[in-house]
Order: sequence, then structure tokens, then C-alpha cells
Amino acid sequence: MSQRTTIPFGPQHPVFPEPIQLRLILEDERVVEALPAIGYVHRGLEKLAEQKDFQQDVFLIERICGICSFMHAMNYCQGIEQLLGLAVPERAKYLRLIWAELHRMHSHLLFLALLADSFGFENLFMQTLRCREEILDLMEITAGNRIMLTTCCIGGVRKDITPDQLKRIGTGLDRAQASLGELGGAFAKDYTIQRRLKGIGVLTREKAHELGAVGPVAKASGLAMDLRQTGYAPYPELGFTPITETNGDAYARMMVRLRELDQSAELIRAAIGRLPDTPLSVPFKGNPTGEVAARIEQSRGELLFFIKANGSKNLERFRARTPTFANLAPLLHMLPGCELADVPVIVVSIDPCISCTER
Amino acid sequence: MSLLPAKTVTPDNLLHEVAVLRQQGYRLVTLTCLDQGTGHTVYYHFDKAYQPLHLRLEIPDGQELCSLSSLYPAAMIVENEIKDHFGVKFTGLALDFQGRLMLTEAAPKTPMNRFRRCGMELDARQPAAATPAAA
Amino acid sequence: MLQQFGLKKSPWVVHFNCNSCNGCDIELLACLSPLYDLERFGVIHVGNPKHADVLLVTGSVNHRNARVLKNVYDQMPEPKAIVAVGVCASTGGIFRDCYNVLGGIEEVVPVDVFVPGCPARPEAVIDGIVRAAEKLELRRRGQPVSRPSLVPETHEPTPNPAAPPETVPATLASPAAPVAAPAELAKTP
Amino acid sequence: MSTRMTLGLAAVVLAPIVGGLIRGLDRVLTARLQGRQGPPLLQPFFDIIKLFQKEPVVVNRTQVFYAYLHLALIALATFMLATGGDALMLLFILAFSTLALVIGAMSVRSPFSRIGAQREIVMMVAYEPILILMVIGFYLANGSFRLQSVYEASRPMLLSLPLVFIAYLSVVMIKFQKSPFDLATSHHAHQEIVKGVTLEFAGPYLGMIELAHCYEAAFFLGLAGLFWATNAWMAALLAAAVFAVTLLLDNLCARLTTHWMFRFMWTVVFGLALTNIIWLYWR
Repeated sequence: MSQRTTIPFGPQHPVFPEPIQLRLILEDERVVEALPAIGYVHRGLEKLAEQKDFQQDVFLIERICGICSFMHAMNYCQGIEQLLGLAVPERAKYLRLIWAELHRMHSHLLFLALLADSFGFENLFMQTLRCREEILDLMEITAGNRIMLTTCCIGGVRKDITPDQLKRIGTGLDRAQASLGELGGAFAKDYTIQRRLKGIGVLTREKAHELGAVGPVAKASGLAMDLRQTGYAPYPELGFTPITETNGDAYARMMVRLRELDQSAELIRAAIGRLPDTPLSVPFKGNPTGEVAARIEQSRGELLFFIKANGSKNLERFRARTPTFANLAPLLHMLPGCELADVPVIVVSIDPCISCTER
Repeated sequence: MSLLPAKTVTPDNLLHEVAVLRQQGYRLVTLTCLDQGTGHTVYYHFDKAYQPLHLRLEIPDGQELCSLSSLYPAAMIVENEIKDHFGVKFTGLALDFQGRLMLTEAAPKTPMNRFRRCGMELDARQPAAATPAAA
Repeated sequence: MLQQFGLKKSPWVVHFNCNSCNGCDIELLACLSPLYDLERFGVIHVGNPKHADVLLVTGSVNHRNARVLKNVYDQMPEPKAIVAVGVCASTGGIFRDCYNVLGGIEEVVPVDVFVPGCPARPEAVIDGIVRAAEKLELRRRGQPVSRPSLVPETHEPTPNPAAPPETVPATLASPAAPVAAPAELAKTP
Repeated sequence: MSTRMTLGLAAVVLAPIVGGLIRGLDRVLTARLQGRQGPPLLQPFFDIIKLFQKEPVVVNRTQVFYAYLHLALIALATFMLATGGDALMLLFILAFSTLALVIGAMSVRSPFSRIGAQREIVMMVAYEPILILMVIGFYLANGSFRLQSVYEASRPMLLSLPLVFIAYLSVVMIKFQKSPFDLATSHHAHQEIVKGVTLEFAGPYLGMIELAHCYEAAFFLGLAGLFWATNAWMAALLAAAVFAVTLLLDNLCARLTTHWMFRFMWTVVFGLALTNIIWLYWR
């Protein structure tokens, strides 16, 4: 029985919080071919960024994606600061790092929850989301909003984290890590989860490099590639080394994120311990001019902003290459040959952010 | 204005240059297209061990650009996007979405072009008016 | 007698992400989490519009997904209610001026509840769903259901849902009216 | 005869109520296990009442017919279980009831619905042999295929069929669509095939299927009670134990694949049940 069926997987499909359509051509329940149809969340943000004032753009660019919003704003600010030749105060760098890592934690926890959902483990889904609320609380306490922090501005940060709040971050991380320890055990050791993840969606090291995989997808395939090593924020001073796995399957991708969660918590603690006492931001005058390609390691991988400014208050060109955009090609490489039951697992395992991808 | 430090290539030697970079183990990060009024500038961003490398390519209107999909299969998606947004045509695309990757029939044509509003057909376009966007 | 329990107590929701930046979507997910527990209200997140009573839409409408949104809406059996979650779904929000954005979802489907926020907070989303469920019940009884307006109400009293039909404009009274947006619902320029 | 008739009719009336309560309890307990408050206990009834108030959306008339058939047959099976009818006939009706749902799902053109139907068939193929072995076990223990003989048996079936009982547990898990077997349709198994079999049923017709699920819940837990039919309390306890095990496993497992389920059922579970039967035969 090898009847071919075409399945429109999406755009409105319960496993994706976001609309992407994968046209899956199935033989029985085996995927023969997968074709993407995107554009359901294409807004035209790059164009709008060119029409707005470059300072307004911080808030616009933060909304490229609601999951890793802070890191988008951070990358944009870093790019503009580079063009303006601004030296950001040390405290602002550390505060940015703290918020960025909090964002990474909540993003990875969301990933784990969605992964649990993708293989139908409702209990784990709920527990992971519960753990995620701890992190969201920390963001709300420090910035006033659960997801869109809007604390980053050109030249530094707009808001300080008070010593009380720093203490609260410490206890919040303790609680999150405690429950994360239990959850991590379940994720890593549960028999049914291993059956669903091991050997699924394998991406070899060579293919990962050739297809330009970034972030946890690349790290799971053994490519030690993490832009946090380049030192855009005080990561090297805090002793950062990228986490890698070798198997390149969905399980490895999950393990990378699981381990990065603990690493992020430790980075935040270390940053709190060394938080310097300097002003929060530097004032600046004038408009940026020149071209820059700003890069940052976002929770899903390398984020590249190409910014071209011409000395007016509008940018001449703003281009965003988000990590999921780079991970689409590896995804399309992984899908053919898998079972229909594994499609949600594989798709979720790259942690797709379609909103980033299409802007 | 400080431009991105980039090596200039031409459409003719593009594939050769990229093939060399691929040999050296560079990873294709992405492509960026800029509208220059009478043509487009395309940046090719590469990376190797955190060292970025950029190629700059100027292409006049109407000329087709060869696709990198034979060397880097992942280039296909971004090339389709550029085709959608700028109307730059690519030859040898592994999978051609016909300008419908991001946009639909009802959406504005080549909306990312800065100096003009042109259809998908570059040849039918009026000579560039070169009116800068609202400052 | 039993009927009064039905719709109000079991609003099954389907979520459609139109053009959202994910902020509202993950807040919707957070609604399902133990802290907010949407299932307390009998809400089940069904993936299938044919089973759903309440459509939650996040994000604005663009050229490609307008048709999909209409399709999802049309597939839902009556009585149904639409909740626009977040400012993008309500008016287009920060993306209103983008070239590929048509505006709020009101352009395509009639909205029953607007949930403000960027992103909308889970408490607000839950409130929106519960209010939509109340509208479902009114709609089943054939009572007039008011559609909210984004234009600020000046001094008019809030419409009484149980008011006799003749006091309500015809376009508002008909629950199944497709996209009959009355003049006063026209959006602010 | 008339008392048995009354008993049967009472079962047909009470089964959906009991089944609804079981499903409600299931949802409440699941929520508590997940650290949530969960819906009210009567939630399944609210759902069904609501579904009957919705506009009937029909893809084709056949589909409606099969929804009715599904409900009628499962009600008939419940009737037979209560009156102690022929066990083989019971199995046949049960299978036909599921088949009605499958054909109903097959009658529409939605790919998700069809894949759901295919999976449902695979599931039937996986659990039907266990049910047949169970009935054979009853026969070997009592010398009759009539369930009446189980009710009148001197010693509980569990003592003769312990392994079959364990095998039966996995049948219940499949029928209740619990992890790791929640493959074809369920409130939560939406990730792969949206809603599977029930995808194209809407409004009152979905309500009928939900009602049938309530019957199923009562029916299969009742069948579990058969293993200690000599004492009503023990039967209830046994049914409760089956319920508790399915609930716990549902919260401890991820969903596995159809292939895995098929292999597992035909090797481990089938082997268990067969061993029991062989032992019973040679005893």
C-alpha cells in the first residue's frame, strides 16, 4: 500500500503557535517530500524600519519576534552604537547580558514545553510552562512587562536593576533551577521521550555546516559556534564556552538547550556578582552613518542585522537575517524520510520562529 | 560614509569566488540586497570561525544574477526572498517560488525597492526616478 | 433548563496566528499553564475550527492570511465568537503602516471582544475568552449581541445586552451578520 | 427475563452518566496531577450539551448516519454487557461500532481524518485479538460464551485470568486514547493529525461521538469489573484500579508511534494473554 497523500501541514495547525505551511507528500505515513509555504506572517518590517526614525526603530525591531524580543533590540542598539562610535557603559552591558540571558531561558523553556507538547506529553508541557513563569516573573519585576521589556536603548539601557531586584533574581533562579533539575531528568531519561527523540531528524556535522545551520541546531551537530564567544557583551569575562552535542538528532538539540538553561542561569549569577557601578547610558548626538553587519547569538542562533545609515534620521536599509531563516534549509533536509508522527517533533526541534523568519 | 569592508566581485566571477570561499570552509550567512536606483547592490555575508567576510556585487537593472544554490543549497530561500522584495532575477534557482515566497498577487510588487515602485518585470520599468524616500 | 450550562461553560477555542510577532501567542500558551489554567473555565484548545466556539486571533491581517482567516472563521459552526488578542489584531498595532499589513482583523471577520495589550497579558486574554463565551450564550438565544467599537465611547451608556431588539441597530442585532461593520465602527484614521 | 431487560435498559440510561462522570473525574485528576485546578467535574456534560446546541455542519449524509450508528451500537453493546449476552456477539458489535466511526471518518476527503481512520484501524487490529483471547479465557473458565456465566461463576475471573487482565489494561489505554497510545483522536493528541477521526464531525454529531465516548468509558471499565463479577464492590474496585493506572500512565508517558504500539501489542501483550490461555487450557 503505497498511496501518496498530500498533507497541508498548517498554516493553522495546533502544534505550531505560528502559521507555516509544510506541504508534506506522504507514502502511507512516511514523508517523501516537504515543501514550505511561508509568507503568512510577512509584515514588511524591514521597510517600516526604514520609514521610521532610527530611535523609534528600537521598539519596532524588538517586535520582530515576541519570544526573543530583547535580543533583537540589543543587536540593533549594538549596531547603531557601532555606527555612532559610542562606548556603552559597563553596567549597561552587564544589565543587557542579564536580560538577554533571562530571555534565552524563557525561550528555551518555551521550546521544551512545545517539544513536550509535540510528542504528546501534556504533563511535562504543563510543568515546563510552570517553571517558565518563574523566569517571566523575574522579567516582570525588573522591566515591568512579561515579554516585551523595551529596556534597551541606543547608548545603554533605560532602566536599572535595583539591589533588591538582583536578590530576587537570585532566588527566582534558584527556584527555576530546582524545578529544572527535576524536569531535566524527565526530559533526558524518560524511556518514551528517548524513543521519540533519539535518531530522529539527524543532521550530520557536514550537512549542518553546508546548510548553514546556526544556534542549538548547529551545536547539537557538533559545531561549536556561538557568537557569545566574540565578546559583544561581557561573556568572555564570565568564562563562557559553547555547549555542544555530537549526535545531531532531536534529542541532542533538546540536550543542548537543556544544558544552556543551566549555563544561562550561571551566567546571570556571575553577572550579578560582578555588576559594575557606572552610569546606565551615554548620551549621543547626531545621526548614524555608514554600514554595519551586527551579529549576536540569540536563543535560536546567530542573528545578523545589516544596517545602512546615511546621516539622516531614517535608515537607508535595515535587513534582518534571523536564526530560523538559516535553520529552514536544515529542516527541509531533515524532513524527507521521516514518519508523519515525527514531523511535529522535528519541526519543533529546530525551535522555529516563523515571525522572525518572515519579519 | 564607511562602507562595509567587502571584496567587490562581478556577476561573472561570483561563482568562482564563492566556490573558493566554500573550499576554505566559509559558511554562507545570508545575502542582503540594496536598491541603488539604477541597479542593485548585493552583499554576500560569509563567516568562518566568527570572522565575517563580505562580498559586494553591483548589478545593473535587467541583468540576471546566478544563484548560489549549486554551492550553498540554503541560499535558495534568501534568493527567492530577494526576488520577491527587489525583483532581482536569479538563474539556476533550485526551487523557484516565482516571486511568491513572501508576497501574494495582491501584495505590492517589489516593495523593498527604495527609489522606485516597479513590477516584477524590470525591463518594463521607467528609468529610475531616483527620488529619495521621505527624509 | 440544561441549556443554560452549555455554551457559557464550555467555550472551546481555536487559535489562529495571523501576523503576530509571537508575543501574544506565547501569552496564550501561558494561559494554558498551571498558573493561569484556562481549563478551569471549560476551555479546551482545539486545533480544529469545526469544533471550536471561540476564535482567538493574534496579529494583523496580511494579504496572504486574510483568506485563511476567513476560511477558519467560516468553518466554525454557529454560534461563534471572535476575540482579537492584542493591539495588532485590533488595529494593526505597530505594524499598521507596513506594506503587507491590511490592518486589524476587523477587515476580514467581525470581532466580538478586543483584548488590549502588546502583548496581551494572560489575565486579559482569559477575561476576553470568558466575555466571548457570554456572548455565545446570548447569540444562541437569539438575543442582540453588541459588537464593541474601537472608537472611544463619549457619553453614551453601555448597551444593555438584554435590551429589546428595536433599540439596537439592525446590523448589530443580527448575530450572523457577516462583516457588517456599522458606520460608527469604522476605524479611526 | 423482564428483570434482565430492566437491568439492560437501566445500564443504557445510566452508562453515559457514569461515563461522563468518569471522564470528568479523569480531566480533574489529570489537571491536579499537572498542578492545575482543572475543569468542573461535570465538564463533559457541559461539553455535550453545548455541542447539541451548535449548528449542525454536515460534510455528507453518510457521515451523519455513521455517527448515529456508532452511538447506537455502543449503546447496544452496553445493553448486552448488562444483560449478560453472548460475549462473541458483544465483541462483534463493539468492533462494528468502532468501524462505523472509521467509515464515517473515511467518508470525507480530509487527509487528517483519513490518517486518523487508518490509525484507528491499526489500533483495532492491535487490540481486538486481546479481547478475543479474553472471551476465550471466559469460555475456558466457565464453559460458556454467555456473559451470564461470568456473573454466575463461583470464583472471580481474575484468579483464572490474571495475565489477560494485565493485557486488558493496555486495551483500555488504547480505547481511552491515553498516552502512550493516544494516536487517532483525543483532546490532546492534536499535534500530528489535528483531531484525527473526529476532525470532520461538528456540532451535534460530534456531541453524539462524545456521548459514545462516555458509553465507552463506562463500558470498558464495566468490562474490567467483569474480572471480579462475583462481588460488586470488588468489581468497582477493579474498575477504579484500571482507571487509576491509565490515568497515571497517561501522565507519565509521551505518545509513541503506531508502529511501536502495534509491535508492543502483538508481542508483549498478546504473549501475556496467550500464556494465560495456554495455562488455563492445560490446567
